Amino acid sequence: MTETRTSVTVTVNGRAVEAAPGELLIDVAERAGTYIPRFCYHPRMEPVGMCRMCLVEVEGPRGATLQPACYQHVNDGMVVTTDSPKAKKAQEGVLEFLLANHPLDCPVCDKGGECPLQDQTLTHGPGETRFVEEKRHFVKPIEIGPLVLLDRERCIQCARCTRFAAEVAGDTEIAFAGRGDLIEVAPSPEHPFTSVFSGNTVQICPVGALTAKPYRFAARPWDLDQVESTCTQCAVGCRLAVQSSGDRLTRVLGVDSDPVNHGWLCDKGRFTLDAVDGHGGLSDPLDPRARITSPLVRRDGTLVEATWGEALARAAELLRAAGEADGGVGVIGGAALTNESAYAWARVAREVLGTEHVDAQYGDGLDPRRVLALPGATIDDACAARVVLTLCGDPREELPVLFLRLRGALVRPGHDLVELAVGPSALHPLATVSIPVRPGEAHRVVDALLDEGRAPADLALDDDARERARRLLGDGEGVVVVAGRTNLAEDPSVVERALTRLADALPRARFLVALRRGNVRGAIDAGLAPGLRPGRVLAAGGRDTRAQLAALREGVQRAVLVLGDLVGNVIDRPGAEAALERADVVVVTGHGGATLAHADVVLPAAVQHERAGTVTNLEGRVTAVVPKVVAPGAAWPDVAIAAELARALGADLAMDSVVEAARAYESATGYPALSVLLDSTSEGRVAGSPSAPVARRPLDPMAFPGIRSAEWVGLGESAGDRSPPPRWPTSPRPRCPRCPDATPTASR
Amino acid sequence: MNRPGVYEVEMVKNTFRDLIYDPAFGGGVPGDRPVKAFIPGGVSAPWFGPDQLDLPLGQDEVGGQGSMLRSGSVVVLDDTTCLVRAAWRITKFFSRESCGQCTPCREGSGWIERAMYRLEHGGGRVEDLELLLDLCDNIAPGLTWPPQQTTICVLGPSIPSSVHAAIEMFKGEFLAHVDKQGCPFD
Amino acid sequence: MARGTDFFGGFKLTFKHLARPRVTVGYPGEKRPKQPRQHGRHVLNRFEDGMEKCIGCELCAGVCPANCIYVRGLDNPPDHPVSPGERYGYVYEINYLRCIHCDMCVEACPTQAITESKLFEFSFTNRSDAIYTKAELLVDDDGNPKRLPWEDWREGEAAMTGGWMRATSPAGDAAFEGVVQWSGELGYGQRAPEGGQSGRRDDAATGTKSLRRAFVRHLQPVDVPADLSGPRAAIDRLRERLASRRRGA
Amino acid sequence: MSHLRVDLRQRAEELVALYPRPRSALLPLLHLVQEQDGYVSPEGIDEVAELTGTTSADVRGTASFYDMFHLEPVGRYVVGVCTNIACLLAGGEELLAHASRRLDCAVGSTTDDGLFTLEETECLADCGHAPCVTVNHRYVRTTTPEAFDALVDEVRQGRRDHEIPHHGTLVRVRRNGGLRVPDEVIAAERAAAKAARARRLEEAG
Repeated sequence: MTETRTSVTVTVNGRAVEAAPGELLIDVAERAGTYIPRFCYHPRMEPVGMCRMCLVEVEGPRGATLQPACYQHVNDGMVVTTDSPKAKKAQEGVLEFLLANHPLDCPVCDKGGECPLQDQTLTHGPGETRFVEEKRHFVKPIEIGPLVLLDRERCIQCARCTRFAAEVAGDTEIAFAGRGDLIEVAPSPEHPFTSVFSGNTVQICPVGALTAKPYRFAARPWDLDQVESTCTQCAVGCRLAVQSSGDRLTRVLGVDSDPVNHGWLCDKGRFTLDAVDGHGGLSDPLDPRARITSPLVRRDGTLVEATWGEALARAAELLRAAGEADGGVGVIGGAALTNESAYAWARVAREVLGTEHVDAQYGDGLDPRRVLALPGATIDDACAARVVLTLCGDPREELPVLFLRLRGALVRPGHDLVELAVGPSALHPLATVSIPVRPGEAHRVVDALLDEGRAPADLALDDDARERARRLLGDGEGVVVVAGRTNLAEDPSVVERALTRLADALPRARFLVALRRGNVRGAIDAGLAPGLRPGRVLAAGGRDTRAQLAALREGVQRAVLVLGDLVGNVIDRPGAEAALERADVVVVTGHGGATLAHADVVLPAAVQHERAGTVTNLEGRVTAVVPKVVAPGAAWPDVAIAAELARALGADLAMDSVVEAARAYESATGYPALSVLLDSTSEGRVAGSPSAPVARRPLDPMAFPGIRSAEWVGLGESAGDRSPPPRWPTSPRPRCPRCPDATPTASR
Repeated sequence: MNRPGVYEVEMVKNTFRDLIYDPAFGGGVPGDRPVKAFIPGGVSAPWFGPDQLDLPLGQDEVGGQGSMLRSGSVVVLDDTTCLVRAAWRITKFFSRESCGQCTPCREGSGWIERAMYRLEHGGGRVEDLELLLDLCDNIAPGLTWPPQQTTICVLGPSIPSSVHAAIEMFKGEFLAHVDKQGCPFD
Repeated sequence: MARGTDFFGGFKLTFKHLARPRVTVGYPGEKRPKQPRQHGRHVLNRFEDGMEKCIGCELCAGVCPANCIYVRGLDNPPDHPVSPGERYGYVYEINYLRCIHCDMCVEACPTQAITESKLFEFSFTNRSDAIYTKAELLVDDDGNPKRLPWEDWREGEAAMTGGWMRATSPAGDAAFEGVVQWSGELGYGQRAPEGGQSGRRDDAATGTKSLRRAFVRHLQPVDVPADLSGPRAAIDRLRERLASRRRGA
Repeated sequence: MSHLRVDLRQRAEELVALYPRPRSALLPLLHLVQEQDGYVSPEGIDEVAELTGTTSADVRGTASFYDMFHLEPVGRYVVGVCTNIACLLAGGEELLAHASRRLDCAVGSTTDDGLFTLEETECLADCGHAPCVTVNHRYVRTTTPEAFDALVDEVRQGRRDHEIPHHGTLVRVRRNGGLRVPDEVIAAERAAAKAARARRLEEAG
């Protein structure tokens, strides 16, 4: 009997390194400060050992042989030399081979300046080429998809993109075609590369073979400046690096956050930058692509530009007049705001307008009180679960990166998926048991699944599937339920009842509530929900969006403060338009939209990448969002608009900046707003759980091609210096020496 | 060969000379031309010269001399054959058969093929010999036997064997190509 | 007496220099020849077929220590390509209030699109004139620089400029010595080969005097080249001066 | 709507069922597509992808790896001339050049009448009859330019149709009426091959 070892010792360049058994040599060496050059290896994908760049000398029974470090699992007592003459010659040889057919069009290549091939040629390559033959030629970039261009001359055949498509996204829309040195990445000509994850292949391409159409020639890497932030396109909250050239957003890259996105992004999160600059200045306020750059006030039936003072005064006048009647005013929207903005608006509603009719969800969510009552699970919990039960829409459409994470877990043995789905979702091929649910019957199907005895005949439940699902679910141990709206047309109470039943019947199961919208979880926590005050304090029930719209139509409610585009987001659009037509409407929004046709006052707000704050993802993880560019025109951050509107209504929230709002939020409720804002890490902090220090995974320099890639690779004196680039904000505000408990600005 | 074909011979009992000259087997070289070199076991194998004709047909015997018998297909090159051309054609075969998965084989075979083509067709330089050997060394480090490899599979170290053998055995012929800026056999 | 000696002694230096050749010139009517490596205002070159050489790669902007260059690239329109290849310089601006004429942009340029002329005498009356755009920097169809109203162009200032780095910069290779840098192209690319790091130089080919030759009178005796010292050299100088006078007349 | 003919589609489905994983049937299915269309057509690729549960890009990538699959339309007869080392020594290159002149088409292209496609191939494993020539992957044992000319004439006149079917045709499939070749057929073929070899050895003494 051999004892299972928990750690092995490997000698890398004469230094002993502790490692876990089965770890890859390339990772172990990197942790020990020895960077082994690589192209095909990516820490989030299975190694293939194709590019042979990581050849190192490994002592073996037949003497030292060259082995690819990315394909070599460490054993105890392994002796490795990465810089012997033989290893160096092999690395130089491979680089020379790679460069033989690689065109020298670095000056026009989007990757030039942040290119791993350039960097590693400098650090590990030969000085000069000996290749005098004609290089391989292909037609210069071909469009392989709506967002991705392929330059086959530059391809070094590392298969990162094809492996991503097959292994991670699970959709082989691109594959290698041909043989030998004419091998090329190719989609089928009739079926272009339209995956919703196509942008990731551009990011992980170690050369400029795959380039993104929106970023093509937009900037050179050395004039980019970047911040690390969080995506608010959906509730997954992927960490990303936002890059701009001057004050113009140019590119978004995924940051490898271990608990959340593993470095991946969906194309929606990656390529929606042009929404921020308003598609080059569209001016029609009803066009949802246009940016609102100035306050607007309706005069004689048309919206005209006004000053902030005029607009705030008019808004205050309308809201005050309506607020004097009981239940005469309400707030709808805000699921895309930061936690601080949501908190500020929740306080404006409760303390200044005196209303409980507050709802961040546009009627497409679930009852927040029930959601918060369920035992929560993180994305990691769902991926580690024995059984995942899905009762939600198609995750690839609604929460794309959650789909990637779940898929990555479910393809491994020991994970089962029980799917309750209205239609076949992208996860369907991985389902162990798939139970079809007709819209409106989710609660009945769950009941039938869990009840003893025969299932009602009209559900047409397959007895065998039901039996297998029951066996898999057991008492809920190791089960994570991914719960969301299966269908937006049905009443949310259907899903809520199903969830309640599941929680009762599976006491040990945990729930990952897959609400869709950007920061909906943070908005609920901050009190932008009927019946919930900031910090999840239960209150007397207010009206949700549907009830408010009905009250507006009936004239019970007179005015509404809309945060965002209500008409464009609500399911019952004619109903919403009819309601807004009768009401006084104040809209706070960064973008145009159909709601503005009914607005009396429009207050322009900053949008994502223009505002600071924190956001909370669907698992309750609080991370920081960081501004990169200045909001256009007269747009303000929501926190400032809320504070000024409160002031116009005669109240002082004492929250004139994001930091003050975060401080107020955290001190009032204990929510980790300020602490995350001032000390933002990639992983953030899950609200309500103790903050454990998370080991920061070294970012793959090639998965994260920043402008400092040379330092990441380790050039010259900076070799081994792996400190990440500084992030905003770098330090807390200086405290006033005379008043130790307050910052200088707090007394203002 | 006068009688090319497939023959069953007992291992070790016969020699290459028997195989090539015995009327029951190869039946000699057409025109009774002298053997300049022969490939003992398929195009992956390093070449042998006439002095190894009396080597017995056995795995160990051939292996001990730095080549192999593997597929057992013996190719005889007589004195009318341009060795550069023969080696180039073998490299071209490997270049076309490389699957393209790993770099040294994919790019190395193509590079060596093009350099050999250039040498054969009159663009050769003296430094090309050193270059070719170094490229071979980058695919099969040390150019040892049995070969080491930087590639995933053993197609990689098969590429250099003929080029290496040709340069080692017939350097003069390569230099003649360089001097003449073309093939002296044309 | 001593006073008288002092009085005339004071003119000693004056009289001594009266006999010496004049070193000043009547600027601005008369100008000294500019050195071959004079760094002046930039030009953007074209190929003979009229295509622009600039590909908008921004390497010049990246290397500029004064941050005075702003470049933006764009996709070449397929039916009317501006430059060969995929990308061309869509915006190209140099702010001459910031430019220090270090020529690092010329060295960085991978296509030899930007070179420098010898023109350094240009003054502006407003700041926007100091920011040269692509329209002003680009050479015309004959390869000659555009002459702006505030620029003082003289004969020869448009010839033989830029592009010396290949042979002489630290990264340059002595193997480039005596090799024509580039030719057959419009604009400033055409120039004679030049000596390089080895110290050899060919004045006949470059058409200019070396610095040492031009300022020989101001050198310490030990620094004067052997062929420029002694009575023979003095006679040569006299001949040369007479010849130039005759030419002037 | 299936692109494959009804009978081929049925065979394809049988074939997919033969393997534990449908993807394993990819290469045989590509042969079926080539049998129907004469080359691996885009429509055929889509159908194979659907049958094997993969994507068109994957199928196309696999098909493009192998020389015996043609992704572009080819002539009715694909003529392959080997120029590898043994054939090279025996005049393979000269034969290829002759073939190119005789057919009046460049190597790698198809004649104007769409009848012949000429290819330079790597070792065809018939070095004993070098230079080795195949037509539609059938050995024709044609080593001299004269014999090649005769072959071309015969093929043009249709006198070789019994042994050289049109490109893509799977002879064994056609002969046995199905993809599942009965064991006794395989045994008989093997026995015949063995007898032929013995005969040759005997003749050689």
